[in-house]
Amino acid sequence: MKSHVVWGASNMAHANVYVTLKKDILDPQGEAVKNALHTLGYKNVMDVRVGKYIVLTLENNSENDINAVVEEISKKVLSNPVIEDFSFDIVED
Amino acid sequence: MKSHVVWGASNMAHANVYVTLKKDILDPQGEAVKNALHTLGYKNVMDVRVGKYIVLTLENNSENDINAVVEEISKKVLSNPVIEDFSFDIVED
Amino acid sequence: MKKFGIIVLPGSNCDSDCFYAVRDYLEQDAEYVWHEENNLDRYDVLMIPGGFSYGDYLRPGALARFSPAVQNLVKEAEKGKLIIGICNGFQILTELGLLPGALMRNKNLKFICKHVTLKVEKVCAPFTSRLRVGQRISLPIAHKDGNYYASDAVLEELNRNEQILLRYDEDVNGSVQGIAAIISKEGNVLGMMPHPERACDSMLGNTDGMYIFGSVLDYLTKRGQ
Amino acid sequence: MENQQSPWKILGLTDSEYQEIIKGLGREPNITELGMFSVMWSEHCAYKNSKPLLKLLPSKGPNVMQGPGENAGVLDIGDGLALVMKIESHNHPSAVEPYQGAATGVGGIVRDIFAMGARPVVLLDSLRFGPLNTDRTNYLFEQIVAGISDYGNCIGVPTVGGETYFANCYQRSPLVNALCAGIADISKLQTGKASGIGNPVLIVGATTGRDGIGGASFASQELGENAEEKLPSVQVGDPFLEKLLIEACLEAYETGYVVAVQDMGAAGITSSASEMASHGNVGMELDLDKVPLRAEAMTPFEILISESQERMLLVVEKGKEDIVKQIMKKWGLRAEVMGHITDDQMMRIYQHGHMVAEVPAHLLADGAPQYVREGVPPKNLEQLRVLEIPSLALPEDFNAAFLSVLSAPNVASKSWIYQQFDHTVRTDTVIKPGMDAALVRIKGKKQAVAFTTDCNSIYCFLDPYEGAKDAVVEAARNLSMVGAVPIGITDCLNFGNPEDPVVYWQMKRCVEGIRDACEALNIPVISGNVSLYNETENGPIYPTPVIGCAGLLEDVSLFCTNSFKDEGDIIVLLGEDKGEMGGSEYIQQQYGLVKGVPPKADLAMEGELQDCVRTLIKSNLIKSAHDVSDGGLAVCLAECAMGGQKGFVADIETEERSDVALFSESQSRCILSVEAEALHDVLGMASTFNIPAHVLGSVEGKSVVININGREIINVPLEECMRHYDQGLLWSMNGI
Ligand SMILES: Nc1ncnc2c1ncn2[C@@H]1O[C@H](COP(=O)(O)OP(=O)(O)O)[C@@H](O)[C@H]1O
Ligand SMILES: [Mg+2]
Repeated sequence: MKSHVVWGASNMAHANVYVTLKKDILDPQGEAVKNALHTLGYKNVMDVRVGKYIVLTLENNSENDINAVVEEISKKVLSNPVIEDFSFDIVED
Repeated sequence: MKSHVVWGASNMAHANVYVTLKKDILDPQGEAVKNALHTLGYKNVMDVRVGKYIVLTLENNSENDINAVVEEISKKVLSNPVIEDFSFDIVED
Repeated sequence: MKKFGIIVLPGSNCDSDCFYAVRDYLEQDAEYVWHEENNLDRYDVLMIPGGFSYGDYLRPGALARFSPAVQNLVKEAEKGKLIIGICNGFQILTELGLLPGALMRNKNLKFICKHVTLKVEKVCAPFTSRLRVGQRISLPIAHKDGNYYASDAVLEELNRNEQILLRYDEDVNGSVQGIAAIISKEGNVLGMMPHPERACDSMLGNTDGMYIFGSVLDYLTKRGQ
Repeated sequence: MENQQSPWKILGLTDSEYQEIIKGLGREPNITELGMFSVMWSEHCAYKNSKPLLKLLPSKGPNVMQGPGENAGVLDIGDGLALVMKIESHNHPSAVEPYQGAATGVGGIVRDIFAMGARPVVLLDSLRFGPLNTDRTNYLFEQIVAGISDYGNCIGVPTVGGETYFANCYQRSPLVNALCAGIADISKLQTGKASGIGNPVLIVGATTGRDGIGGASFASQELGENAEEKLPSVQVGDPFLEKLLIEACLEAYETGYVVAVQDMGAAGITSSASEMASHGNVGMELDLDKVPLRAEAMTPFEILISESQERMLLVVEKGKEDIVKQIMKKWGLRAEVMGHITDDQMMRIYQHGHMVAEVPAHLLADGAPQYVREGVPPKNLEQLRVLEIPSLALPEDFNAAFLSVLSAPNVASKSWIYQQFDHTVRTDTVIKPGMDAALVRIKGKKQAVAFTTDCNSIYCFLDPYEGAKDAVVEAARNLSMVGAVPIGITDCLNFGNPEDPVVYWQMKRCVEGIRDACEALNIPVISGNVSLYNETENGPIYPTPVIGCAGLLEDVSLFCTNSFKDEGDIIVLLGEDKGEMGGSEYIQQQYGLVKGVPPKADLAMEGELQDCVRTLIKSNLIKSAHDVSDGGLAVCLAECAMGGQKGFVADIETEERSDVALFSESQSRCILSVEAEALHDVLGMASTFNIPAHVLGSVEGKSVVININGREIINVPLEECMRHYDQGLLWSMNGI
């Protein structure tokens, strides 16, 4: 974690959040893509799952633990725990 | 690249494809999410972009160069080159 | 006169349809409730109408659930007040956790606007007392994300507690067990994908929606006595 | 730079247009000014090639409150209410990015309607594609439908109708025309005429980015080497923002402080600001620093012509801007004062404290030169119009021939499309898609309004004059079939390159056809749109003058639909077959030909027929009415039967070949169903109007049965008909 610095490009961070449907939930969109791929001749595609890829740009200051913030946002807003899982990684500039 | 082996878990590969809107293209969804996050008090979120995260499970056999296949699929089917970019990585089991 | 509060969220678009259904066909008081409203005391019934609150961005209902009025609705629900979520309203109630499960993209991935036949599964005081078990009614649907999902455990519970009110006669959108409408365990919160408010006027060719609204009125009137 | 062309040419202006600009300004324009002229003097904004033709169209009538010239046309529909209507094309954007192109097409036309002070209440869409079952066409088709669906559904405006055709010429030039209509209190109507010296100008809604800037010709100059990557970025629609904008603007009008409004469409700020100033005979000073931007380092030129969606320009009473801003804020929208009205009719644009452009508003908005061109008919026209019916072999199996017409994508049910459109939201849709016209009530009022769009472009290809006439009479007829009186037209003229004399000739003849039909039927044209240059190296599209028509039904309880109602009802044909097979669906399906002389509408007879049907509906004498159009009498009868899930037996007496009797597409005909007791009165009414009437048979059984001169020619179970009609579109998509 960086210490608090003055605004500038250097104290921005990016969080890549990946939201996926839970494993045992049918994914109609993935199914449709898979069928389309088979029709196009890509027979070796066995499964397709479509999820979300969300990129957050955050101001990275010492007041917040950026990991905790992203975790909270992902859990509360970006995913629905009934049907989805999430994971994320953080890239600091 | 592995050589052709008999069917089994070991010759499956996963491709993670990330599809994002091109930089200059408006992302209304990302905007709305950003505004919601601000309302919820996450003021340090400066930008949000929402893209797709697609996981392909492929049978990995020597006949196909898996990198080339995933590249082709991403370009032709999973993304719309007029407004989207993509990238991917491949995880072999 | 009973007072129905209709919550207006940014992007709601069936708010006025609900308003007219209550005012002109049920002949009760209808009032719009702005999404920033904190006091929901004065309403006998609260409705979350259909539409695309916050554009349905991220997931339908995902952003709407944080609105002050919607947050306050949770407290009202806990007090036993009648809550009705229609279409987007149903989606919001599941996102909120007031109703179990989730509404996913329709199986055919497309928006579907048509009349569907529904089978009455359970007759209960606040919402379906004017119907008979097994009766078929017809209501319009208009949604892209009406594919109801719940885990096996939750489904088992829904069935055991008789929380499923309506099922689709045919598989229209992929909903598990054909579920079209459910109530909360306590029985005062209703979520349904079909639109009863679009089926109250004979000029539009269908008045089956009045079964639902009429049942609500019967309940409120009886309780008021 | 290898391109040594002059800057105005690169921007699409001719040498003589450039000279006009110099003359108007009294000096050479700077690059920003030149850019502004290039967009404002483009065909799209200035109608350079079409204005002289459009002047031919009748635009006056007792109900017309606003003809062409404003954001949309306005009709008085009684009881203090106005109907506001306009159609617009989004063909080129949809060809590049079908989903966003179609979506933003819907967004744009909706803004035109609420800019007039009306609440948008219906959408219709008129679509043209190449034949299905190529990857590209299926993709365009699905994406365009999805784009309309997602945008229209989200904003809560029901899509109640439209039309969809498939032909080779649209393969790479699909057409997407969207029509929107709204209802306003007459006292609340808004205008686009800026007024009030010193009044502030507000920009409201979305931020401004580099969306839809300039087109490729500009890019090649400005952007240099990496031009490929930096091609104009696609406009992306945000229907959620549009919904907020509708509600916020309507609420702002209620204050009475909004002096003028205009949506920002093509050519962005340049166009809305200069048109508002020019129409109001005032000037404007605008400060680009006040425009909320979304992209970095935007030049004045880019800000001025950006086509970012979901933005409006409002002129507000001085001192009241905070009240209006407050309303916008309540709806979560940004509103910034970006300038004010001046008294000298000049547009002055500032950035960073410097004036970057200074041009007369009139010159910019209304000063473009107009071109009257010479047209010539295509050389092969006479040859195309030859169709020797006797030389064509009769089908061996009439049932099969009939089913193949019924399942042809141009005829088959469009439910696959309109089920994706919310057509029941707002709870006013009395007649839903699938009938001749949609009917929409107005809560609390007795009257209702009906809508349709029509154009058979094959007819227009074979005879632009008659084809355009047919489009007008068919649109009017569709309204009459539900009981409504046609009261106004909005037209969308889709053509190829007007500099091609053949295309110009097609345009001219089409406009003349519309004019004559409108005059005969007494329907004014109150608004419209022109889309030219719809062509690829394979040539231009068929001339496609889409007619959107609105009708008024005085008493909403007296409407009629097209489906047979009860067993035993008598089937009556009004009108006369003239055996016109040119351009017909049957000739295309059975023989693969696009040939012949298309149906020629008898305008006097058409007017009488429509009047007759409306009177019958009003007098409650008939149970159903459906006009004969694509697919001819056989398809018309089958549609009545399928709609009501009732079979029928019909007998046709004719001297024509059987296939001609079944499938000819002669105009001015319709099928009625009538209770036996009412038959006498119905026939009497027909003769009062001088309309030929034939009793064909009765509603009975579960099959479609058509006898010709006593011999059974068609006998198909209703279920089989429905399977073909309902699945036809899907079968085509899947190559079945
Ligand atoms: N793209 C579309 N969107 C909505 N409705 C459509 C569309 N295409 C066709 N329809 C509907 O399908 C029905 C049949 O259309 P059409 O064959 O053009 O009718 P008609 O021959 O009476 O003009 C109409 O009710 C029309 O509104
Ligand atoms: Mg018709």
